[in-house]
Amino acid sequence: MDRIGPLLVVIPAAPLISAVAIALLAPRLLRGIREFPAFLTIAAFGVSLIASLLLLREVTYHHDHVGPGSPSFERVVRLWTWADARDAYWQRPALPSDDPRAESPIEGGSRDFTIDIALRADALTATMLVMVTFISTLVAVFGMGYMQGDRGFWRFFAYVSLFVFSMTMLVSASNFLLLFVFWEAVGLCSYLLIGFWYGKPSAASAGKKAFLVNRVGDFGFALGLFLIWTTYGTLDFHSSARVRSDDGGSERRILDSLTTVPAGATGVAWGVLSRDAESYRHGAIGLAICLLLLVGACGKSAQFPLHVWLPDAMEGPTPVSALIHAATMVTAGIYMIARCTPLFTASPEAQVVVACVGGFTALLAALIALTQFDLKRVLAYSTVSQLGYMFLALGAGTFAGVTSGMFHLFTHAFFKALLFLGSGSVMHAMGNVIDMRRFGGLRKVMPITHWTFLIGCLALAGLPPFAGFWSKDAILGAVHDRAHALSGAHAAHDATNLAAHGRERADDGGTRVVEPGEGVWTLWTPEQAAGVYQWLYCAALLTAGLTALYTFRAFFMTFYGARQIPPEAGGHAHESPAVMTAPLVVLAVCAVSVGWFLDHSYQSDPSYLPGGRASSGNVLGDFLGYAPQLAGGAIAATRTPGRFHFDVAAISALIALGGIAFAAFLYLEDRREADMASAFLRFHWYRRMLDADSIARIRRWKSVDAVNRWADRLRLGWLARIVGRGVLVVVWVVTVPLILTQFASPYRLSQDKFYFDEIYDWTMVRPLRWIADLCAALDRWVIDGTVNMVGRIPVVTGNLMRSLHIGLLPFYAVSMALGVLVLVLARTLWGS
Amino acid sequence: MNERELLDGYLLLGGLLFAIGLVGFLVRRNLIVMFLCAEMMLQGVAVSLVAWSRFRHNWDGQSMVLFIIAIAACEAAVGLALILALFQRSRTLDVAYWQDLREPGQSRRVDRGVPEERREERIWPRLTPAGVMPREDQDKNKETHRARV
Amino acid sequence: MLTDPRTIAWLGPEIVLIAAATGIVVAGAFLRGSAFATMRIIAAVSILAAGAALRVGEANHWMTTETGEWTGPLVCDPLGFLVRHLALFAGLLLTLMLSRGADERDGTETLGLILFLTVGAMIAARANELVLVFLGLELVSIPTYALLYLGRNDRDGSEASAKYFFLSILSSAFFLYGASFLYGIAGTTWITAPEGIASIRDAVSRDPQPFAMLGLALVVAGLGFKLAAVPFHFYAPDVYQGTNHRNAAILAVMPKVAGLAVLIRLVVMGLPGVRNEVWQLALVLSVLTMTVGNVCALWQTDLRRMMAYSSIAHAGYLLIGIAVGAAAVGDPLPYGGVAASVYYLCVYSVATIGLFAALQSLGDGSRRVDSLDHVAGLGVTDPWKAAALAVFLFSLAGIPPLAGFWGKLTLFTTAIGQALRGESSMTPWFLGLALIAVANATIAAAYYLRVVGYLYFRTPPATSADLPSQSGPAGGLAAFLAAFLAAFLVLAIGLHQGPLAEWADRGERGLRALEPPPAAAVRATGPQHADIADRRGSLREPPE
Amino acid sequence: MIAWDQPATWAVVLFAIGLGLMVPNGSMRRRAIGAVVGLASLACFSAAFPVSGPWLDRAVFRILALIAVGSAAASVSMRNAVYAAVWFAICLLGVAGLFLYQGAQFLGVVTVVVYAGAIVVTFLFVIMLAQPTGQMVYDRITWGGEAKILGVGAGALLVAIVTGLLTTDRPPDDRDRVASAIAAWDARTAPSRSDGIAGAEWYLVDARADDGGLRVVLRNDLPPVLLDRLRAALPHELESGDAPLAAAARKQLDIEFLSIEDNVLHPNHVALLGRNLYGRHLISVEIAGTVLLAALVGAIAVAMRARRAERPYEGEAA
Repeated sequence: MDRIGPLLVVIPAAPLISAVAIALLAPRLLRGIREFPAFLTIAAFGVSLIASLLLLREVTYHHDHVGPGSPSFERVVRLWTWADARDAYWQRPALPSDDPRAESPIEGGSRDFTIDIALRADALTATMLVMVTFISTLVAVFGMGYMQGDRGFWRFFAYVSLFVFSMTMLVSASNFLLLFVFWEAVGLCSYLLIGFWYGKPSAASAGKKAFLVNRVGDFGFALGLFLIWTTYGTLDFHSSARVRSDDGGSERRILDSLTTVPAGATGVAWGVLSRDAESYRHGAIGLAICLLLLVGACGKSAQFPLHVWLPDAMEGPTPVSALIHAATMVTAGIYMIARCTPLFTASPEAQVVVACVGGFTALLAALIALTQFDLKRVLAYSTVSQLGYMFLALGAGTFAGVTSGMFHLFTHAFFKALLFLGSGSVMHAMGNVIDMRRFGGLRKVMPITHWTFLIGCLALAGLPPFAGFWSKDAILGAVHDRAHALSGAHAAHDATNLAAHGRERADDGGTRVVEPGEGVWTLWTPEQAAGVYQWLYCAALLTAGLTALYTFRAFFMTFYGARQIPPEAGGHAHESPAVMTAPLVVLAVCAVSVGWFLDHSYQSDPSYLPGGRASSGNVLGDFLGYAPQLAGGAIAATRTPGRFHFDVAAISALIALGGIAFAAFLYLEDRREADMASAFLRFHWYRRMLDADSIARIRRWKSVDAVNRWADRLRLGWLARIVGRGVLVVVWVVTVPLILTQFASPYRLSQDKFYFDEIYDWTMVRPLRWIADLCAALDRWVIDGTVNMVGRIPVVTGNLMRSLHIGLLPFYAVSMALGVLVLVLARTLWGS
Repeated sequence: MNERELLDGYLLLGGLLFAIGLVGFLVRRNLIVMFLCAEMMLQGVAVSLVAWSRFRHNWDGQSMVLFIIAIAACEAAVGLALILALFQRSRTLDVAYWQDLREPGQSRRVDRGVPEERREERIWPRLTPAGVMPREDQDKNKETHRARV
Repeated sequence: MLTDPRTIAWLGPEIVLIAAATGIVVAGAFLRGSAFATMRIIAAVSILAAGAALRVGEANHWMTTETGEWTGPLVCDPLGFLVRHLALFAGLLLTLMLSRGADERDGTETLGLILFLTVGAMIAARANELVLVFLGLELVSIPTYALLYLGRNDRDGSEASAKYFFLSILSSAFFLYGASFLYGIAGTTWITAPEGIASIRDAVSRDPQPFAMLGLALVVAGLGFKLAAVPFHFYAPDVYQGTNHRNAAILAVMPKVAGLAVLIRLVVMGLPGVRNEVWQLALVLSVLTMTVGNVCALWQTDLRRMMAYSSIAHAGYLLIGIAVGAAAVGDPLPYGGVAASVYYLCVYSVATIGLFAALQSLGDGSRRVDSLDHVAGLGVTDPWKAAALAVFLFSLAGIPPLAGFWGKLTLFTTAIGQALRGESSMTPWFLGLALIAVANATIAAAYYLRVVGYLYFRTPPATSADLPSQSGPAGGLAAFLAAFLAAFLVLAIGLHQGPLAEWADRGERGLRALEPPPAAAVRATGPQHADIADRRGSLREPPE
Repeated sequence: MIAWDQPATWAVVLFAIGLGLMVPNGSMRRRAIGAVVGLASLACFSAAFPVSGPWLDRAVFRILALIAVGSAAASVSMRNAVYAAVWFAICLLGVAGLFLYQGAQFLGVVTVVVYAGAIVVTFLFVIMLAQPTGQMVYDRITWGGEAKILGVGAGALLVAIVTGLLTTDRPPDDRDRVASAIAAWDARTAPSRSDGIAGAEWYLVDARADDGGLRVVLRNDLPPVLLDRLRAALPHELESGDAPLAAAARKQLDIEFLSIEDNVLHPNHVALLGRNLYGRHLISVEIAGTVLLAALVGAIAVAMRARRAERPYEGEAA
């Protein structure tokens, strides 16, 4: 009995049914039963959760029976064929070239455009499904308490159900188009939920912002999909076992819609990510595909250039922030890149870019988070930062990197959801006030929230027994190893490109199969890349410290210090009801335990799994190793026996402790931050800088010295002195202080989010608006005229044609007769 | 007449009948006459078919003519009922009467060059009442009546 | 043939429908007016029974006939199977569309005529013989004349029926005249037949003489009227406008179903000898038709008039597939033109009937929904029906997840495919065809979306007298059911496009199985006569 | 491009002019002129399509054709609908005669009985029912000058096309080649024989060459002696004209006989026609019955609806 097919269907179906039922029934028929949407949603999510766990068990069961010959396990359930356009695309045959990268020229011929509605079950999907359904169940329970009394109660649950449906479909989609469709669907749900209180202007504009910024990413994603299709001729992830028989039809099933394709089925394998010869086309096209996919991932996962929407997305209800904007949807980008590992492995430059984006975003967001006063915003930047960690891990490009990224995704979901729900609890109690300066010392008021929030903070900061520690350590270790491997590898990096490119072997059928090896470096050398990774490693360590600092800053400001409760709380600030605290407790338990429960690398020797592959020491990592895109190909070659990086762990833990200590120093008792900042702005340092002593010190600087010496040599000392002094005065006295104090002081920079919104406003929005104005003018006077003229063609033609319909029957008959005769004449005269 | 000549002649005849019917259909305005002309077109088809049937020594053409006659009868049944209904609604058989449905903005075509209608004094014959013997005084102007009949 | 039980099986659905129609008409004469609801249920049930009979009777055969078994005047092949299903489904929806208030008095006659009409479309869908083709087409036309008059008892209704009747008999005459020439060339009325039995296809292939061109053009003219192809389209706007929604639905679908099937069998598959002429003719007609239909539909305010032009434009799209199919006939590779055309016919029919059904369900005995203003703001006042209307309009416009999108996509891709893979002389023609089709699709979107705009972005008329009533109009419920069925189908086909495409594909392959071996085997200047053995009646009788 | 030296061309032109003058729009004199022109056109047609055979045959054919076409033209040009119907009935009689001339006896009778007897009478009936008092203006004019030109032009164009097709030299096929060979042989050897074939086309039904040889079908009223001679002479005769045909004939020459009486001129004409009708066209007959039923229902429904008082369309203020 194979239960994978039904399970895969049940998981998205339950939330979908819930969403439809709520939308149809709740507003009219069941108006009286307020709780109905919540109960229905929780029940549906519960069903999905149970199905996901059963699916996990099924997949694990199959893993135990994976033979040595086929180290991967996947199961594709094709529900039906959605699009089936015959001969939709005519592929030109690739010309034979000397370029060794053109390993497998694609055969010319017509391509069918076939999109199956197909769901897949493999390790990656199962992991994501469990995570998504688990978090969403808890969030739904929490939301029942949190949204109590809201006018849009049913709407909230309808949206959330729709979101969970879309998200489960997204992670279980089996081709890029389906992925894209639900990628958009979760974006839509996110938009709807950010603007949930659409009457509030900031919420509405935040929704718009999220939508627009995501469009940029989706644009890149879509372009990537187009490129994938023209390159590979399919959008399937992996080799589905669809045999395209000669008569084209016998294989296609019509009536038995629920067709389970066995994993080992033979046939023409033409998936993008499959280990098939033609799939590994890399080089420039591969790099372009990867970068375009990265753009998409950046949009959805709020990475550096496109990270600006996520903090604003906190305008939505807090459970939504926990579910969508912390735990699930924003990890879709991570999931997608992990899913596309074979593509990224084939172009290591793209990996470096991914890592750079991740590392930079992590640091940047952490810096911004240091000074925010909005509790949810701190957490939002923290999310951006942690997502950056995950990108960094994926960018490491090794097996350990990808699995550690997924590991961090998994653990992060728990503790970040916990933190958000905790902040929601605080908000609930504080009467929707979220500014940390307006409340404080709540540890007595809300004890459960306090303790669970503490656990979440410890996990986020990455202190040893908690979940975040293990995954963050795995990431740091992976980046560290990658840097070392690259700097060591350049010796092995042979001058002949081919050796690095891949090994050829003839398989049984005699066809040439390329076993891809290490990807090709063309833009820069591995040692340069090693340097990059080294820097990223340092940045990640620094980020770890900053993470601890801002996390505990928020924690101390909220729960410690003088007790302060805003008037909006209405004087009865109290702990949230059980329906809200229970999810907190469950998540806290997870945040404590999930790390050491899954990661055994510290205690076990490198062992071997069935099939003779090295165990990474991480249960999740080993599990993910069965996913087809991680099980073979180049990524499998980087698989090494897992070891625990005690040195890295120690360093990061110490840094985190330092951060916590600094936060305690600044915020534990009284809030010194404000004093420091005001002192900073009180120009003490500036006055000190302007006194004679410091000017003399400046003059002794070597550069100044050098200028002086050059001037002396040219006998222009007098001039140099005058000019130099003048410049010094201008620079130091006027410009720099002004800039530093007003705009570029580190504090202001951080607090104003490094002016990204303003930069975008000035570099993108306003120029675009100017261009738009220009275009509008141009449009109105030039294009519009032309277009109107073109647009008038149908109208004019229509009027002309319409004037034939005069309503007179004989005229119609004459037209028909003459039409016939023209046809006859045309055929008899021209034809003969 | 050899076969080919026979065929050509009949095809020409069929074409002429079809064409005359077509012309009548196109230029006549009386609905019934238009319908008659359509039947005439079918006659042209029938002549052609019979000629081909003879030329090909094949029965199918003649069978087809039978079907054409049957269908023509069907069309006549429905069509004449329809024409009657139209007449009852409009009190005219003029096809140009029916041009209410047309493209918005188009004007109604009016008749051009309508010839003077001859309004001649007509005296219609009257039949003698049947059944009873007419009395002398019942029909005062018997003479004129008889003269006019 | 009489003794062949398969004949009964093959004609089973038609027999069921004719029996039901006769029964309804006869019973209706005695139960005038009082039994309309019962009669409608009987009609619907008989259509369902016919569907069942279709499956039972043909399921055993259509797989085998895919290999090209010749079955005489009634072809038993997947194409006929699909088109008959379509006709039955259309008949079902039309039966449901009858509004009680308007049709009650002539309800039984109307029901019977609709059933007859369905039979006509089913016969035309599978006739392999000129006489039967003609009879099938007439069986569609003649009930239509009466229905047009019965549908709307006012001046416009009378005018519409007059126009349709006279132009239709004119087109019938053209068709017959053309058929007489085809018969004359071949000496037989079989359209296709296997080797050894004379058929029009063989005769025209052997000797593509000028008479064949004349016959071809006249036949295309007759069928062009059924399809409402330019320049035979003139009746459509006036007649649609002058009749009611149900009759407009009949006109928009049934003649097209019958006409397209006949066009495929008689012109595309039956005249491969003049395939160049056929595809050029179809291509020119296609371009003219879709362009005229679309540009005239712009800025129409009468809904049915707009839909008439829309149906003209869709006839143009259908002809794309015909052109491609004709150009590719005889080629070993199936290029899918015919399949695309049939597929498009299905999605177009469902969406169009659904649209008219939704409109019909909006009005009731005391109201009518004719112009765009009547549906303004419907999204607010009646969201369900507005949504259904929007689904149909989007589908007709070809917006992606709906059925119409796939229809257009397959049509356009087949045209491009033909341009790329056909003979090089065809390339510019078919590329141009595809381009014009795409341009037309954008024009079409303009007027469909305009209606959607009226539905959702206009305020409903202020006075309630102008509002279509919402409280269950008499008979409107069944019409709404029809609209709902159609909307469901449009969505289902859009989301699960495979099976229907597969059917259509199978239909085309079934036709190709009947094709003769490549034309090289036949001498180019062979004798033009039908085979003599057949004529003498001694050697080989066609199976009867 | 237009061959003005051909009588057919003049025939078409005169046809157009004559019909244009005859259709009701003008005075009596114009229509009379039109009739004369039309007659001239028919004369040109008969010149363009000469027929051979005994003069009685030819005369009968010409007279029947004249009746059919002339009365058709008269029917079209009559201002009074009643006259038009009557002329149409006469036209039908002519057509029935033509059918008889072709050997289609049954069709001839059916045309008279069903068409002239039933349909046209129904027409007359309806005309009587529907004719309002007075002379109808619309019957005396057309709906515009251009209408007449377009309509007559369309008809003339159609005739031109048919005529053009009939007079164009068709590329000779096997049958034509064999026929010309027989004719040549006949012409050459006729003086030495007492009996000529007198028109090979008359006897040659079909000839078809394929890989197996040449198969010729003749009508079986040739004298047997002549046949043997023909069989011997045909390959040689073909030699000069068509090499592949001759090769086929040398390979195998089948001469079959076919009696036209076996087919459309069979004594049991009606029986055979019935066999064809109820054999090959059985399903068509059934469907035709259905069409008749549908038409019946439709006609009755329309008539009954028309008899009822006008009821305004749903909701429309009358």
